[in-house]
Amino acid sequence: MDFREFDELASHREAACAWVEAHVRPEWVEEQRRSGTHQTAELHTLLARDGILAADWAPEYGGSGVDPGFARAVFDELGRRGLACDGWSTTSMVLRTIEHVGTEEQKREYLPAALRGDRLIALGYSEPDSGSDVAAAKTTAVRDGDEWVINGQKMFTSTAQLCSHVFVLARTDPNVPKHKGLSMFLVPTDSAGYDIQPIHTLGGQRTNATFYADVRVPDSARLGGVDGGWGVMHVALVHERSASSPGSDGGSLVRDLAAWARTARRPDGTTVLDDPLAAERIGRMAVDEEVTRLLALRNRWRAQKGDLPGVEGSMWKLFATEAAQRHSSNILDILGPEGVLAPDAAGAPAGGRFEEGFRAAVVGTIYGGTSEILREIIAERHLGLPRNR
Amino acid sequence: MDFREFDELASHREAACAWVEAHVRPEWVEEQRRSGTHQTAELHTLLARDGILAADWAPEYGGSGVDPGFARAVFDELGRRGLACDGWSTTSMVLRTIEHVGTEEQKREYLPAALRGDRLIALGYSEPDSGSDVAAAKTTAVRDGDEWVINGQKMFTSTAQLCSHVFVLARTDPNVPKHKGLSMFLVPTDSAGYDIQPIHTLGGQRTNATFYADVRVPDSARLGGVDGGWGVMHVALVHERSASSPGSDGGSLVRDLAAWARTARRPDGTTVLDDPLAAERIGRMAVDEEVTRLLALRNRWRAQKGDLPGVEGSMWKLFATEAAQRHSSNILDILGPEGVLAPDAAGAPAGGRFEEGFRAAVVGTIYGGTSEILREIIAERHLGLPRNR
Amino acid sequence: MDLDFTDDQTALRDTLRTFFGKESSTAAVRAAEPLGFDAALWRKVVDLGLAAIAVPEHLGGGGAGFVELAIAAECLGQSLAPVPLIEAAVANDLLASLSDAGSSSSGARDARLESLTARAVAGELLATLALRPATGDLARLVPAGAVADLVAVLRGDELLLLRQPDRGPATPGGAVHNLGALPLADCPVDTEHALVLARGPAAVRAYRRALSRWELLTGAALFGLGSKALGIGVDYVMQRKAFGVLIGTFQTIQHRLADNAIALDGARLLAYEAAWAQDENLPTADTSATMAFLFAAETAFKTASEVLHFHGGYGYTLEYDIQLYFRRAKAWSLVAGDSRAAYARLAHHVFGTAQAQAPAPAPAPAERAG
Amino acid sequence: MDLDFTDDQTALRDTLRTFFGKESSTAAVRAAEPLGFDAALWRKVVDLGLAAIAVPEHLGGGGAGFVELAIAAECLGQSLAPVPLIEAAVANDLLASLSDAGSSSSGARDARLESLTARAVAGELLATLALRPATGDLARLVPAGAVADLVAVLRGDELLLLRQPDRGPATPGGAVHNLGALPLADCPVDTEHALVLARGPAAVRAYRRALSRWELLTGAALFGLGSKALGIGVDYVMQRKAFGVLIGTFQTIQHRLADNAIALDGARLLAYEAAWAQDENLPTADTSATMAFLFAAETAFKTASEVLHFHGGYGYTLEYDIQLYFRRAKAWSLVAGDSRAAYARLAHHVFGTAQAQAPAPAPAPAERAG
Repeated sequence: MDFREFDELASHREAACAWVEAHVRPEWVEEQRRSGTHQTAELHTLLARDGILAADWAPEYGGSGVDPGFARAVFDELGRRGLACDGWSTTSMVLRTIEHVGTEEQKREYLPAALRGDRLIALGYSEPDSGSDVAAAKTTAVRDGDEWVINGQKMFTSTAQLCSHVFVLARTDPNVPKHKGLSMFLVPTDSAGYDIQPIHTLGGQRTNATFYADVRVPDSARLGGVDGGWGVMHVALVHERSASSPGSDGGSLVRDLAAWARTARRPDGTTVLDDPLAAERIGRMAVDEEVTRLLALRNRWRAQKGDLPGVEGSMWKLFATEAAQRHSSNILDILGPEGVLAPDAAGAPAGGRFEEGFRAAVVGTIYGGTSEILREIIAERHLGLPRNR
Repeated sequence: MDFREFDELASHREAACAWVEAHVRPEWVEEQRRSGTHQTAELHTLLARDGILAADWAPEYGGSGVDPGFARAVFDELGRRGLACDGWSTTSMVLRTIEHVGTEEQKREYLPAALRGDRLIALGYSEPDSGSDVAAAKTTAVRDGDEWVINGQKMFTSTAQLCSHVFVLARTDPNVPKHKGLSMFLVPTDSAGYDIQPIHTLGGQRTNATFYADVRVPDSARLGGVDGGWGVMHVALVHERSASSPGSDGGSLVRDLAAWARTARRPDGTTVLDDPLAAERIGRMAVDEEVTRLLALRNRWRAQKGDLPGVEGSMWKLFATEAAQRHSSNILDILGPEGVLAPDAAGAPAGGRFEEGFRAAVVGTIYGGTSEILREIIAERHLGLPRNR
Repeated sequence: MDLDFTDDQTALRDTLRTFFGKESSTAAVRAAEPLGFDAALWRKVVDLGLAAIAVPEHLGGGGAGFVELAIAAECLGQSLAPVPLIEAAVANDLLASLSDAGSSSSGARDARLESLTARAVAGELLATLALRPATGDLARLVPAGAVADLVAVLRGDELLLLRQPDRGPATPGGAVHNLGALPLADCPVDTEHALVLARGPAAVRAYRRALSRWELLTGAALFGLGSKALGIGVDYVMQRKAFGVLIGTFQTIQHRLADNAIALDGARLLAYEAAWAQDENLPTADTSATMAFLFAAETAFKTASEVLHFHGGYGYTLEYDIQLYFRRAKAWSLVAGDSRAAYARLAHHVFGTAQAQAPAPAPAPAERAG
Repeated sequence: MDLDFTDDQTALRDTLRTFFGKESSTAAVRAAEPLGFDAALWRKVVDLGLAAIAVPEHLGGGGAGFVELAIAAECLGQSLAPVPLIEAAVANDLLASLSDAGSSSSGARDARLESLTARAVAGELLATLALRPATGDLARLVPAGAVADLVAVLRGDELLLLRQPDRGPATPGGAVHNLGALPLADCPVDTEHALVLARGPAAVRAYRRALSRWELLTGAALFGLGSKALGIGVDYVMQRKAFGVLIGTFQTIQHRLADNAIALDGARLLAYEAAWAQDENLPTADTSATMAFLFAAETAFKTASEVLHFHGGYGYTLEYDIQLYFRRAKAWSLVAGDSRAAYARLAHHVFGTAQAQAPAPAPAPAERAG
């Protein structure tokens, strides 16, 4: 057994820091917070230019040969500094899906362009009437010669305002059981009939509703077989639920809290960490974070061996997001009254990062499969319990 | 609003203590623990002799005119001293049910005798294959002239080893939906064909399996209408789930823990209660206990107004038993290694009462309706959510 | 024993539920963000006499009690009404009792206190209470501090009344943006111009009693908040479908809503017991208040969190109302500090020795590290 | 990174799973109650060399490491084997390392220590470790104290080895009846006849390291216990029907079992990471061990409790096996003290300043009040 993380990460940390120092502008963090758009175009261009986006890809599709460890270290470091790359996250999930199920033409069309930074792809699964029950999608795609005509609405199409494409789940056969009549399409956002409306969230992020009125795409925009969309989306979901690397959540709130608790002093001169009631919770959070890290490590190890960590990915996602909610709430309690202060309030601990984290943690147990759906997956596939619907 | 408990209880406390001092022998507690039979015949005789059993009943059925407040105070005081009267608890539930649904003859047959101490009645609902789904009972009662012939097996017929009767749920019509073909019978335990086997439990109590092989009872042993057993049992269950009086659980483990924590000293001379990590849990438990007390108070208030506190009773039972499980576990943690010591181990805190309480608390969420059944009742009847089976 | 409201109390509840339901729609609640104060609604609340309902009649108040105030707080909580009714009521009660005690017992009437009390009770001035003793020359994060004319605060063993000439309902100031959209502000303690309300043990006692009353009323408000959140949840799961059925048929949703329903009933009983105990002047009144507050806080937050979760992605959008409840469930309780420490103090009050029961004001805040 | 066992480790696990499954049936576990010690099984465990598997070969041990010991502990936990393998392994490791250090570095060989170590490693003597420093002349509630010949205990800043001539596997004594059916006993500290293993900081360091190793192995055992309890639960809900369906179809049961399954996977990863960290001598080894222990303890207890509950009334009977797991899940962890205090100490070790990381042995027990 060997629980050592990729050694590359440690050895690349210094280089990654240097890259980030050299290229990242601090005001991007504020801009992401202000706009709610957790993707910065200039940063993306730089990541593409230096081959960081393309680090872990085969050369024939645009792979840069940059060390994947360095690339991970860069994203890790960006996360630590509060810079998200949400648009790239969804894009890379879709790229991995294209790699798995796409045609050679599709790989050549999408992969190199995306790795060059010229494509961003948003996820278009959820609809107003279908979230967890994503297979109940009502958006339709009807074949018309060599084209498909798409009609419907998608919800929570995050970062779509910056994307070149939406990865749309659409019904191509209404006359079969719901899972069997779906197909996936890569819909360009400059298509006629496509529209977008912003949705603002509790965590401060902006997401979108996207609308499809007789949007026409060529058959080559279809990823995977006709009516084979459920399987294709499953591949993408597995990538979503296991797309973890340490610090990719923007760093550890618990570590930040501990730093605060180690130095913040009570009137009697003791530190907050000296308060057993604070320390006990911090200790508990540290254990949860280690479990989260190990479950993520297992996903990466599985991926390294060439497996798709389906059940394990669900376990990680469920544990990590529920722990994050417990932690973000406990953290505010430990902070006391100052815990309520928002990022733009004077005197907010850690610049309001905890208050913001508390609001943002809410969505963790919803996006990419609710906790309930994940428990069902684990009950059925891991424990062999009977399907209960 | 007035949250004052029956004033009688306070004013009767002294008299109740005096009665208990005068009559109760300390070795009964040890005897109940050793035997697992939580009912003491000599005590029962005394309670009957002094009219305490019959305190809250109409004179025509044997009511003694003794002040119900005094009677409650006596049971409360017995509980505080660790003496249970489980056989009388089930008996009084059944007596209340007889009062609600029995014929005048049945009232005259069972009530005075029971209030004189000459009858104890065990509950015979559960079966090997039906616990929560009690309506699935397979025990049958077939009419034969003016008699019924009962065949089957009951599980968890607690205190039956001391009882004159078992209150048996039996199927009288197998050809209708399960709830609609049940009837209730008072089966004498000296009937031919009746048998009993002890079952030993984690909490140290003895319960029983009881067996019915062609047991014959007269039609007058039937309580409520033919095939009307479900409604009759519902009345009894409501009484079970709301049969609360303060301290009737044998006193407050939390109060005992607090007493321990106030005096037990750490090596540095501070008390355990000075440990914030202990105090925090004790404070939390104190709140839970107050909620439990108030939910019980509400049941009594409802009963006082003549209502059957159905949903409220379920709420109390669910909250009280789940809180007791949390508490009994937390208490052991606070005690530390000494928490594992059993009642007969030297140096066990409070004579092992906490360790025993931990084991005994387990059954709370099972008997008289599992927590899951109670949540369903609350979801459907209180919140109006749809039936989910 | 009588767990029912009196007829008058029932009428009050019906009136206030209608009033707040109408005047404090969620649209109005949103419109009052981020300050969290609706001046027009506050005027109406004052005109109804709610902030002085528990002040004795001879001091210009309504002569009712804390059960009536708890009813008002519950209705406020249900509608998230952006008015500092609880703070004002507690501060008015504190001023009235000190003013009354001064004029009746010592005979040494303090005309300034009497005048300020009269104006606060009449609704001309908005008074509030700092929930933590002042540190240095600052009372940190005072509820309603951004809109109050008067702030009662403990400093050392002096209970002070600060006049905030630069602030008040008409001229809010110093507000800090916060999770709960509460009109919190730091209030400078200008000891030269402050009125000393009491000194020594009497000051600490009066302050602690006021804190208890704030706790019980906030407990009632959090119960109201939680009960409304539960109602929103029940409505939502009875209309939203997934997998072809109402999500309200799913066992896990049913069970969690049922748990919340029980806890809310417990929170309600605790809050009204605490209010009754205040009105009856029972020795348990303070511990009852703390219990009511802590249990309601946990229950409201758990209920609002779970109901938000049952909304799926919609729960995360600002467009749906549940986020308004979720944020306040956390913030309303947090302004009084870490609940864990409060539970530990409670254990000492309920079970501790006399020594451990010595007055211990709520802990002062940790200084920020940087 | 390689999260798989080596082939040898896999073979060891298969062997031990079979061994303990066969030799420690639940009938055998019951038969060993209340003492909690099966002398015949202990003999077999000794003959397999398990208690000395991590002791260097040149001292007569197996020359393997803590990953192998963790495998043994996991299998022991699954079968609730009534043998003090963990205590003996930790004590043997402690004796071996001190004996080795003595003979190699100072040159001043302690013949008595060497002899006792050799006999313990050979399985002639059963050694154990007191989990708390001695108070006065007593080591309280020592695991395996009722059946051990040798007890290592910290007293002040001396690490002592006690010889218990009146006790041992063949002549158990002083056992106190307890929840987990563990052979616990109070062990008198006879300083005159005790062997001083180490003094000063070195003693505290050695003791703490031994405690950490006990924690990690007990964590592995608790993971084994929990995983077996989960298996019992899955089997039960797949055969028991209620309301006409398998209870394993109920959503709440599925979800709770799923949560336990995840936590158990986490507990497993933590335990083996901690074992690996010990073998690699990493600076994080001690905090890893504490994490593994605490998380496994909570997970095992939660799993066993819930599975017991899913058994309905049968879960409460002594006849069903789940109660065996439930009782031990609580007791195995509790002998090391209140987990809350351990979490607080952990926070200091992980996040504290160097000052806060000064050695702080586990807290001594509260004296009983009466």
